[in-house]
Amino acid sequence: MKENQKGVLEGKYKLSGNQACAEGAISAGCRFLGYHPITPSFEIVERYAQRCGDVDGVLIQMEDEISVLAAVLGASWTGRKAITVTSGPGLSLMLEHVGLGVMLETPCVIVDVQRGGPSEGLPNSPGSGDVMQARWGSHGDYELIALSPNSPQDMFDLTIEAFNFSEKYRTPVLIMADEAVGHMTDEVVISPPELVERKYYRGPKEKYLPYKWDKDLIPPMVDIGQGYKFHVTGLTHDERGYPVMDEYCQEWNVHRLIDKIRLYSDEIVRIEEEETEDADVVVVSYGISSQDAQNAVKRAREDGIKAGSLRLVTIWPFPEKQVTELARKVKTLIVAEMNYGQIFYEVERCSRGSANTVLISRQPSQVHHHEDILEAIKKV
Amino acid sequence: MEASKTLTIEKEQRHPMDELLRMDRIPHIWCPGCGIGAAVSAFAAALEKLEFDLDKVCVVSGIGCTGRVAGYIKLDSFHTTHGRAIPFATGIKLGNPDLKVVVFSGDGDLVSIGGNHFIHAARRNIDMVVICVNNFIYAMTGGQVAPTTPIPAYTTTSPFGNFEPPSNIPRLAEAAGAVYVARWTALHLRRLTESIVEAFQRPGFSVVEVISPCSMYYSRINKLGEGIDMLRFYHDNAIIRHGEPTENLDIDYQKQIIIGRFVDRERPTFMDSYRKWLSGAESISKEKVDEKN
Amino acid sequence: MKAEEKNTELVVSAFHDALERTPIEKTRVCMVSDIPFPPRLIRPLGVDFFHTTRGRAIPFATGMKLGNPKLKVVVFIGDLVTLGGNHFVHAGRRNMDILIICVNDSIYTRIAGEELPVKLERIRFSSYGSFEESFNIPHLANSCGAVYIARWTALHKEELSGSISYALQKNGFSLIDVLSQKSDILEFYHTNSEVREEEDTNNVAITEDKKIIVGKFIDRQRPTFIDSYNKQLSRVMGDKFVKIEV
Amino acid sequence: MKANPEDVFTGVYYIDGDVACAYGAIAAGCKFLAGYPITPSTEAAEAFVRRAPEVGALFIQMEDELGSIAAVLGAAWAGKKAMTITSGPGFSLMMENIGLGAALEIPFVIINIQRGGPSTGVPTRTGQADIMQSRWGSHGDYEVIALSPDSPQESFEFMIKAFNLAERYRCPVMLMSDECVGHMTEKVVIPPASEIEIEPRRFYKGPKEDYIPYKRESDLVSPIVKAGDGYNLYIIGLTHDERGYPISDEEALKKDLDKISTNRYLVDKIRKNRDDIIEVVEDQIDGAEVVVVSYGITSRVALKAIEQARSDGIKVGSLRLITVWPFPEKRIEEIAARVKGFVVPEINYGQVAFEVDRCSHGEANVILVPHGGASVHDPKDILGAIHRVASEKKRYENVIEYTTGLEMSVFGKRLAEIARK
Repeated sequence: MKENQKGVLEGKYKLSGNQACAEGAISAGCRFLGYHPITPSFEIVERYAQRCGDVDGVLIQMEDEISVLAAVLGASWTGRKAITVTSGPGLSLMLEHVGLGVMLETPCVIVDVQRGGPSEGLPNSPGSGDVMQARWGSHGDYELIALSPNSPQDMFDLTIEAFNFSEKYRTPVLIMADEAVGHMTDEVVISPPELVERKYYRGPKEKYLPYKWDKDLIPPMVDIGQGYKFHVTGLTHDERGYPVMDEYCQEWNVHRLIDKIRLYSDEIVRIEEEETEDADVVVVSYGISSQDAQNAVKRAREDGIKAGSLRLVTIWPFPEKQVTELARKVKTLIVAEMNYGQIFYEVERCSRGSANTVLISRQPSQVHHHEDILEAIKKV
Repeated sequence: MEASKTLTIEKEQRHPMDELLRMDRIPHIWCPGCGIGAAVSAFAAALEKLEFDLDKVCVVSGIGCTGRVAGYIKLDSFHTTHGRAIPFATGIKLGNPDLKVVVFSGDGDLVSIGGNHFIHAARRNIDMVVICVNNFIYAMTGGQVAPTTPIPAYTTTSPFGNFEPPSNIPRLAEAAGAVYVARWTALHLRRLTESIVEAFQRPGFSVVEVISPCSMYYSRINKLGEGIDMLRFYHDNAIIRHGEPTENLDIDYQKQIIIGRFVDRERPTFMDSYRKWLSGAESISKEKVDEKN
Repeated sequence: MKAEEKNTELVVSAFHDALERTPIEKTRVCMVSDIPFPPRLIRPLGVDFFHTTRGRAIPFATGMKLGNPKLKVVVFIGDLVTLGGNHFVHAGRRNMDILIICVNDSIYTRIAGEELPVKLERIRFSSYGSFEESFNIPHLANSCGAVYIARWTALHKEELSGSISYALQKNGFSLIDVLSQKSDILEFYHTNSEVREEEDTNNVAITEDKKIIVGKFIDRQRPTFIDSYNKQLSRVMGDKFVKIEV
Repeated sequence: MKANPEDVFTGVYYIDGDVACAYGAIAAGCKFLAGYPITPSTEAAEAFVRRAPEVGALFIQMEDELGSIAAVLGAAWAGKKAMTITSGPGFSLMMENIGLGAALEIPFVIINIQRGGPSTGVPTRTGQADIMQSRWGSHGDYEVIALSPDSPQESFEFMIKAFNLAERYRCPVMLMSDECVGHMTEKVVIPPASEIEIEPRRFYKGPKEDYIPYKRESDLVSPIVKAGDGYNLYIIGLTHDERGYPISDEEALKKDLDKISTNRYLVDKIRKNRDDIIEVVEDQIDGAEVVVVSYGITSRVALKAIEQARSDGIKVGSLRLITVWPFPEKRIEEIAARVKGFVVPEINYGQVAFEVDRCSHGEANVILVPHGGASVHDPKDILGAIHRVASEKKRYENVIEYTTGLEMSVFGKRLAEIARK
């Protein structure tokens, strides 16, 4: 891989979540950032801009979010790790190219610092209204990976994790942060990261087929300008990358795109369980809400209630097995999220009727209050 | 001795284009009488002239008939989403500035849905060559009105004749800041080839418009005959005027078409100004970060 | 993009004066914008106000005008040539009958050899990232066929409201490029500007070496979208065609 | 209110689904179409533009899909019934402004003639993979209504239904057709205007000065006015209160957004009126041991499998979704308690199937019969799935993906087995 560790920081720093994300990208070897300014994600760009001189990074402000993601995909094919940062409205504009990224199997990372929605919503308030969009936003059927940080340190670690996933599975990876995490300042430990290198094709040039996948369902990649003279297209394609318009090719192509994530969900999924062993009621949460959930659980335990907390670090692929198993053990699952029910539906589905599910849809004003969760716990 | 002999024979048998085309995908999808093939061969001829390292040349196309070009040219080639060929190519160019990037697409793709990217890439003066095949219509989707359709040409979505003034691609390119702008027809192959060569040699955003017959939709719906008749029409009505002010380049329905090289100037490319800015920008070294704590 | 940041009050008040001095029913005027103007600014105007997504004000206005051709649609737009560039170019080509007031918050640190006396944080991220050349908006508008093009700073109060009032009564795609920034920056623009009527739009790019050229650059006639629509269809369909009344 | 006779091309036609959509829209009183060419939806726009001038309707081909949808929103505020027509990729581009439409509670209709995806996919062949996107595609919380026709005749009828629902609930309504239905040519009967019910726009009747843009009536929907009628409207895409005034972030952080903003209503006005909106077609549900849940073109393919299964002696019921969104949760719940399981064939790798699984609360098995698109199912696969559910003893942990003949013919064995190696 081209990335060099020149200019990469090490040690403890006081950073906001957004700055930590930029540092994470730099540590992960990301050397291309495309963006279009949008609150509340902008500090990531500022930080990267101040640092890209040190690390020979490329930074470009495109005319809109549509072109941003297109440029990021292009850059990724030149062998650079590439990232873009945005918020809800920007993500809505990027959707078409999320699809292209999936179809071309292009590694890249998209950071969505979520704000209140819908439409322009509340630019400077946190929200979790885009988590279903992250999974279903682009047309056609596809699977991708989405992670949800809940602290600046997490923002740093998960950014690196995201790059590793995107290289390993050749797919766009989303980081579904929110305004609260992005603007929260805390101490961040920057240590030399474990990086997954891009899987390059090693065989003879003339034999290279862009989409001839190995047993692990992931095809090896090459960079532009190496003389492979390959062709890739957003149309449904065969292993040569040439368009073929029939259901056999479509099945060959898309079914694998889906399965290359679904079949590896066990390796991808990461959750944090706290005191769930003997719990009657467990609070399921992610992102900023998970901090309050964990506090609420502690308080509940003090009051002698058998409460536990399940934090989803990976949102997509959804931790189905884990939730199903948990549901069997407990009476009630409380889902705390900052929207009117999105992940809640997934939890409801996976609990398969063996535990009843309760939704607390929270408001920006309640971000740092865990009483409401506590109440809910007490109620059940 | 034997070897060299067979080699020479192969040389004779080999068509000069074979190197540059994906022969395993021929026959192509373009209709008889279409001008895109001509544009492609001009492009190939230009590449041969330029003697580039072909490994370092990369073609990006959008969607549409011309969008399929990327699929037939044997270089690193990308067939992207509708209208987004230019930003995709921008990413490639910035990701690896040693590459020569070509955007090969149609009028609808570049000027209609891709119009914003077109003017902004020109403003930034990203170093790339844009070859825009203009056939006055959306052919891939079956002949809808395009922003280049002359008044009052008939199309399937202007069944009562088009009434929207067509856009003037060279003028738009110039106003937005392109450094090299030329227009030829599918008939003027030699000059077109020269223009593509020049476009490659200019650092910056170069646009070459290729007026092309659409025998299947544009000329059929408007009863203008076969592709060959369109070429004949170009022959009789195309006037070469180098350096013509771009505001005079509007194309009226079946009237004269002014072709030639209109703009050829110098501006700092995006990469130039970016490097300048980077060297000037005060970046946070580690110490500074520590101070921040 | 916050409305306050750009000192938009001046532009809106100029629009207010224009409305006052123009013989036009206020209720027929619709204001479409991608800038979230606060109600306190808009209410006194007595017009309908619509805030859209970034850069999409022009197509929104296009639909509104075609939905009810009797309306006079005025677009206040900040993202004219960033997200909205394509819509701008094509609305101009169609000569859609709307008036664009470009609330232009670009920051120019050097004009006519003079340095901007104001210290700015984040200067690097002013509209396009500082190292990129910005558009010559009047020239771009001219190249895509606008029928009326003028530029003023928000401090040219009289001229600005005069321009707006004139454009309100003109049919076709009109553009007024208004330099609007925090008052101190605006002051600098104003003192370093120079009025040149009918100037060739080729020369009005804002560069480091010359003063900001303001004034009315273009004023011409072209059939609007609806005119050409009516003309063409009645020519082809005859009396079967239901004309669009303006 | 009855349809305007001039808008209804009464008669018997032999047309395809796209054209039927256009005629349906015109009959419903649609006077504005902004579109952009995209296979396979273009025929609808072509049909509309050919008839538009006769009925005083207007078509504009915008520069891109973003422009189209924005123009539609503008035209709707100007008082016209407006719509746009597109397919997958265009649909993705429209998402941001669909969110705006939902937030401003603008009545408008989007026709999505689905094709094989993702990305450019197979433009000329069918697919059903935009179903979840139609519900979740834009950022933030909102609810929409989505209908799914299975024939040209229904394409015509559902267009009228779509416009009526849009006007009734002031929300985006989507007609999720697909390439098969869109390009399928069949007999379409267009009834006389007197037989077509049209929901008029809910215009505000009271005195001008008392008008409050988002003041709800009993059904949580607020009446609307036209731009340019002197109401001095203030409409903003930011989170707003009843008056339409923006709510500052500071306020949002202090107060309870549910109470001060309209956000809550964007979802509630649909969820609370669910029962009036939801429509399903049921067949022999009572006493059935297996129920096939299908929508769009797939429901027609499923018919054959269902007949076959019945002649094999299995009690099969059929539940066809007319409204895919809002989803008929209650009904599925009731049925789940009584049957062995559901078979859900759809031309994607599991979207509605997961919804069915959710609503059955582990009480019934759910087998998904997937299909990548570019063609429709082989009824054999659906039949096989029905047999499997009927004979199933154990309870599944999750939605089971049926291994179709297509998968076997392409991969030789299940993709999962290949990957496990």
